[in-house]
Amino acid sequence: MHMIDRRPEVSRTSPPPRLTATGISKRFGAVRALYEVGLTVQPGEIHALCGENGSGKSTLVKILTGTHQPDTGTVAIDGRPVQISSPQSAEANGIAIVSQELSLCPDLTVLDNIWLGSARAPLFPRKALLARDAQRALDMLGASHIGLDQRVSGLEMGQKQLVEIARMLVRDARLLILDEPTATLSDRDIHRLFAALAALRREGRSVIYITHRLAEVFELCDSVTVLRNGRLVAARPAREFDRESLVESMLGRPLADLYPSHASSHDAPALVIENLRVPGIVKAFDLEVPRRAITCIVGQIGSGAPEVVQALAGLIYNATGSVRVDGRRLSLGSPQRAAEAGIMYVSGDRAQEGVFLELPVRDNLTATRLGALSTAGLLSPFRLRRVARALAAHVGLHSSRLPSAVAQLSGGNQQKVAFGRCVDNRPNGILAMIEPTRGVDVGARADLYRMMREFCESGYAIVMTCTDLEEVLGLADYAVTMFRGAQIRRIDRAHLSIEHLLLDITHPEELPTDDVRAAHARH
Amino acid sequence: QDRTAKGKRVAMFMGPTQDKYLGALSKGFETAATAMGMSVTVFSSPFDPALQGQQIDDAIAQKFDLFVVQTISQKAIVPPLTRAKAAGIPVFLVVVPLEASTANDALYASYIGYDDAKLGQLAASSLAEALKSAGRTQARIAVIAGSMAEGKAVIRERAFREEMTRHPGLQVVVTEDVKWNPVQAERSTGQLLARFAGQGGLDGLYGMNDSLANGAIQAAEAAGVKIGPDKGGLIVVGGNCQAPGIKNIQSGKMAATVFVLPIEEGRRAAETAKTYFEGGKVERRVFLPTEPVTRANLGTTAQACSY
Amino acid sequence: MPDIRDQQRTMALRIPGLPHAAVPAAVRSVLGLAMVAAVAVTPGFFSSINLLSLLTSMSLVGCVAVAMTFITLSGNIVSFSLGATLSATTIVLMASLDHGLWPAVGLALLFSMAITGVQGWIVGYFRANPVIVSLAMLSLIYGVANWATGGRGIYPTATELDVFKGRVAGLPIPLLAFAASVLLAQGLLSLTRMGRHAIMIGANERAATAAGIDVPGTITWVYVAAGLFTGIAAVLIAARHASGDMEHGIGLDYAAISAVIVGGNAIEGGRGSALRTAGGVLTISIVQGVLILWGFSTSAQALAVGLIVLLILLLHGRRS
Amino acid sequence: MTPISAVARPFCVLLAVFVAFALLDAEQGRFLSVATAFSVMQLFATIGPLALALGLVMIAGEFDLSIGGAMSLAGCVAVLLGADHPALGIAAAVLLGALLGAAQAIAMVRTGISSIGVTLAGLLICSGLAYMLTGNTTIGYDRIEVATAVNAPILGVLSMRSLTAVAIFVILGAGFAVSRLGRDLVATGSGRAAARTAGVPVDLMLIGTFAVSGMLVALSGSLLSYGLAAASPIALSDALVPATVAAIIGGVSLSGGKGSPVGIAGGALVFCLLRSGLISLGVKPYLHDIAIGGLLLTVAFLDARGLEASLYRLARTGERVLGRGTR
Ligand SMILES: Nc1ncnc2c1ncn2[C@@H]1O[C@H](COP(=O)(O)OP(=O)(O)OP(=O)(O)O)[C@@H](O)[C@H]1O
Ligand SMILES: Nc1ncnc2c1ncn2[C@@H]1O[C@H](COP(=O)(O)OP(=O)(O)OP(=O)(O)O)[C@@H](O)[C@H]1O
Ligand SMILES: [Mg+2]
Ligand SMILES: [Mg+2]
Repeated sequence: MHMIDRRPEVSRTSPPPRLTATGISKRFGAVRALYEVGLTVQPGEIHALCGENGSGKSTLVKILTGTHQPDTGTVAIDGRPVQISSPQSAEANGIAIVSQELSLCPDLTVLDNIWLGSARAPLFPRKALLARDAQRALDMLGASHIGLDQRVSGLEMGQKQLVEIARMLVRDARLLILDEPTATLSDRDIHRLFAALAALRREGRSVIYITHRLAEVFELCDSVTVLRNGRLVAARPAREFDRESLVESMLGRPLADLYPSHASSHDAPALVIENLRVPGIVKAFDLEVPRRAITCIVGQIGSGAPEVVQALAGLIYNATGSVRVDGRRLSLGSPQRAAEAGIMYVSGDRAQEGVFLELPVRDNLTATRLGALSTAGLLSPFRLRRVARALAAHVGLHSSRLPSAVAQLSGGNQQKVAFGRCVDNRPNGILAMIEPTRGVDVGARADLYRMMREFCESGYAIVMTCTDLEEVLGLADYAVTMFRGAQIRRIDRAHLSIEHLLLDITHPEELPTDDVRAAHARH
Repeated sequence: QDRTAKGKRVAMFMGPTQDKYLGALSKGFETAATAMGMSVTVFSSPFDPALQGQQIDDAIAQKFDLFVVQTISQKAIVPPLTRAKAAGIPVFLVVVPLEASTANDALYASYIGYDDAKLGQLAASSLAEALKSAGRTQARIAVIAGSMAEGKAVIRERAFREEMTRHPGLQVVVTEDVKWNPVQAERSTGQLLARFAGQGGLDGLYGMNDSLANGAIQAAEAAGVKIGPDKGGLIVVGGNCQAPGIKNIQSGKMAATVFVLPIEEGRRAAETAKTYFEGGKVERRVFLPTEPVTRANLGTTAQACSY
Repeated sequence: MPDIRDQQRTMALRIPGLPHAAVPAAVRSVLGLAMVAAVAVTPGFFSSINLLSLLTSMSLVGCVAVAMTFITLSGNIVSFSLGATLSATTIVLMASLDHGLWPAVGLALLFSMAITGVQGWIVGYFRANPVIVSLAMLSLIYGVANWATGGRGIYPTATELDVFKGRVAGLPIPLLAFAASVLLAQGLLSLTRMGRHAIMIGANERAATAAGIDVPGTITWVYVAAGLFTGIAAVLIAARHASGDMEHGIGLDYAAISAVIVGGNAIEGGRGSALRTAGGVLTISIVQGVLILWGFSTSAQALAVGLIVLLILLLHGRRS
Repeated sequence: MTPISAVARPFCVLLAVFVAFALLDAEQGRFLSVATAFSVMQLFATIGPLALALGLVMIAGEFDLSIGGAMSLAGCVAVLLGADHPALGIAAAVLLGALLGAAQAIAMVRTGISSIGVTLAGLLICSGLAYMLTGNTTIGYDRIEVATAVNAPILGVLSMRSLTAVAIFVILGAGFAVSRLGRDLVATGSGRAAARTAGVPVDLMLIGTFAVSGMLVALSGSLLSYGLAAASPIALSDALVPATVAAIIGGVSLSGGKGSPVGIAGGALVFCLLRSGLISLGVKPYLHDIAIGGLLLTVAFLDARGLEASLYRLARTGERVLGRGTR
């Protein structure tokens, strides 16, 4: 996809490894997150860290950056053993991280955020000096359009990620860690990021790169370490892997079929959207969503795709337009009315708006249907229990999990809970989803895809946003592309191709000739 | 100087006027003083000495002719009163006087109000009498007091205890500070009853005003303690002759209360102010007459008391 | 308050050699035993006088604590205006006694529910900060009450309210009212749709919104429920003191919050129950009772309650 | 780092309140006088540091219920220990304040429990200690000359007490604006976990903030006690509501990450001007409560998260109703 030059082969004998971590173990209560894991990163290499959700990737890098303390194990930087007791001491050792959970403070400016927490910023800083370095870092990422005095709360998701990466650059770290940095980046920004990382590699810096997008591993990385269930399963140069072998070593088994087969016949539209508008973002959006099919709205950050789905779910108070569910008009702006009309919302952002982490699985599963399950506002605990058990079975959760808090489940299982509470609410519901597989590993994804297909077969309509084009290709019956709030076109399954999608969502005719366009032209 | 009260501006500084006593007092003063041609501004503060000091400072700057002050804190009022004196503004105190000392006496022209020592003493003698007529020669007595940090409650309590020393066999065993709050009075009394139950129980109780006494009675009834002169019963006296007190005396739940009349206190303060403005001599302490209120004289006092 | 979810530090106290999750249970058992022991060696604790007065005074605070539980559980932390609401309600009750006992009680409860309901409406529909709204209401209630009553309490001579002072089957009516309130509250919280929605909102408001739960309506309802239980406390207190007075509710807010915390409810909301609050109320009362029987002054009680609150907080830590 | 508009708001309100009072006063000279200015500054001397103490804690995303208790405890300590050397009394009180604040913050960061709970415990413990320390009586401070000195007018409108408050604001305001700490504080309140990952020593920031806040409260409490020549276990002055009102008008948000000392100074001035203004106009006391409550409610509305959505819905409903009416 992107044209990045490979690191020239250098002899590995001369300098000591940039990072040597050995025998790292870490428990969280009963969970053994890491068991005797080792990791070696050479100077001037980009090192991929792969593994399913919950395999311990984030835990490992959080140990390297002082957020967690290991139970056992040692860390050496450039051959020198070090103790990393805090984020500050990580910085002192030349380690910087862009963590999976963004770590920007919305109330501060870009400049302040870039220097936030840096030991290199003096107690009484001189703004001009800081601004110079910060600007240089942004320029390097091709993000000069982000103003240093802008407040971070006003930035888009992708811009935030770039600020985060810029923060890492100004710290002048020798070991940079990026934990799923591309999950929210637009294609163009990913390209810039890759270019920047390549430049850093040329300077002899090392990068640990965590991603679930396997294509990136092969495109960018020099070597790969694979974790599974907190254990080290492989550490080899990237060229010794191919897609299948990498997936297999992550899962511990070959991946049969990630995507289920497509729907054969589609019904009349369940949802008719006309002239949907969200002030400031979405301009005149029209769509017919057929029953028994999966419709993907595809667009990059800022395209307005998630806003369309949120508006359907009633979460955007000032959305306007005409939406009909099975012919009945739905007035927008109220999640309850949307729910009553049968539109169920599933978000990939589980912790924030997906599930109730502290409540038991049982309560989560019944959360959206208390109205239906109550008589004159009164509930029967037995009935709730019964319904929860049935729902758990429906989405493939073991009933022994019902009393435990959702926080104790893996990401994939949490997403099943989020599914479970939406389905079956009415026989012919509509699932409105945003990135339903965000942060879900390959194994659990297959389950979710299969489940979505089953729902469709039983009469549901699914409308979802998705930024992973491979997923769109594998899953969608129809795709709608969006660019900067405008709808580009609707494509049906037969005409779907990555190239078309890419072209649409980056809309090259509106862009000046830049390297993104050049990159696309080569496809 | 024109020797007339007409047109004089008086500032009155009170605690929270939603308090029944303070409300009646300030109303009494305002009505009387206005009728005499003075103009009255009432500053009220929620038992906040700092705010009261501030109010006095503001009023000094506005050059009032006279201050009438209910001191919220007898100690914290000294600096503001010193400033008032420096500004030449005369001060009348109501509700509670400053502790007697040459330095303090110089700070105010007159105290108009009841003598809390007398009130405490009358409560004690009424209680003693009630106990004796119930045949109790040995008695344990509790005091449910207003705020004991300083002020009226302290004076009353001291006088109450002193009077009780004159009655051998009657012993004040405990004072609970409930900060004039009847709900707290109920809770504390309940706890006291339990605490002394093992030692033969309490015989007498002095609630510093009738609301506190009433709270105490509620606690006793809730705990199954008898009220009244019968054997084992708790004999209660109150103070300030308030509506609940009169009701309790009528129903035999209280032996006595002590007569005070805030409206009268306000009126007398206004009269004294008039005298002062007209150049007459003003007593340093104008004590209003008081007497115990029992069933015997309820007929003559009940009407006045239900403020 | 910000959602400062912090995955690393969940459990507060650590005891070497004890598994993480067992610490609260262990400490709680030790505390329970200590309390039983203290009660056992305290002379006079089981005297009927002590028990009756302890249970009665506990019940009055208890109803307010139950009210506070609704607010805390639904994620609205605390309301500092329940005491003032209670006071104002006693005044309304007393002022309307002329219309007969039950109409007056009904009116008082409606009044109390309306006052807190307005608060809930502002918090729910506008998503205004609950603590600030409660402070604003506190000032407004005092201001308006003083204006409306001319700054005076109300002391009618009527005796109708005395029915709330008696006993039924040897048990004081306040205790029965408290017990009924706890049961009713627990029923509302766990057996009604609104109650469960309230807990979900407390656990994660955004998720609740996304799930199509009527967040504003539920929060309004939560405050109305809080008003109901505050109103019940107001009726009991007004009956006992035969007066309506803005002083009656002073200090009750803090006592209620203390009870909610000591009961082990999560102050951030989403976890807890009315039963827990009842436990908290009972614990505090017992400790106070023991202290008094040993002759400690009332000021020592404040210190003791402070220390218990701290201990319980340390024990439970943040959301686990 | 704080947008100008947020800082400007309290000062706009200040101007509005000032103009309103000046008009109400209608040239009777009750409000527009040096004496009122002095009075405002005297109140500011008490409320200002309290508001700043609470405000800093709120910027860090926490709350402090204990300020009233800590204030009266500090006053008692200062008066008890400062009989011979007033400075010694203040130093002891301030030290105690710092320790109390730090201890509460340590309890929070070590266990991750919320500040409302911890500071509620702190409040109860402080007032319990104050009662024990004083034996439940108001203690007088015999050195009337000190009382006079701390409140004596300087340049007409200031006093030693208010100058101290102003100095505190200048020092902390400047420190907040130019040093890294201000940003770290905002970050601590704005996104705790994010700040921690970014390398901000969040726990230290919290402990430091609570310690500084405790010092401010103690300083305000002990100077107030000296000025009144008394200390009492019952707080000498209502603290929590005024401090909250001042901080919130000053642009601090209860959800943290917003506000600055300059804004808080503005908010405190609004509160003091309002209260002194109402006193000087001789307005009935219940109107003070209503004014404060109304102001607080207004700010609560303005800062409400759902205000925009509610107004939008209201407008839509209005449109529909009107539209039907004309049809
Ligand atoms: N703070 C924590 N407390 C308890 N368990 C934790 C904590 N952090 C991680 N875990 C658990 O440790 C295991 C490893 O988690 P980790 O976050 O390292 O996985 P990951 O490989 O980064 O997954 P993902 O791809 O979803 O980001 C999981 O079972 C996770 O639930
Ligand atoms: N964040 C967390 N905090 C505490 N415990 C966790 C956390 N995440 C996972 N666990 C625990 O880690 C273990 C593994 O969890 P996970 O849900 O990943 O299991 P799993 O192997 O994927 O199960 P399943 O076969 O049902 O998919 C469980 O015991 C779970 O309770
Ligand atoms: Mg991870
Ligand atoms: Mg799993």
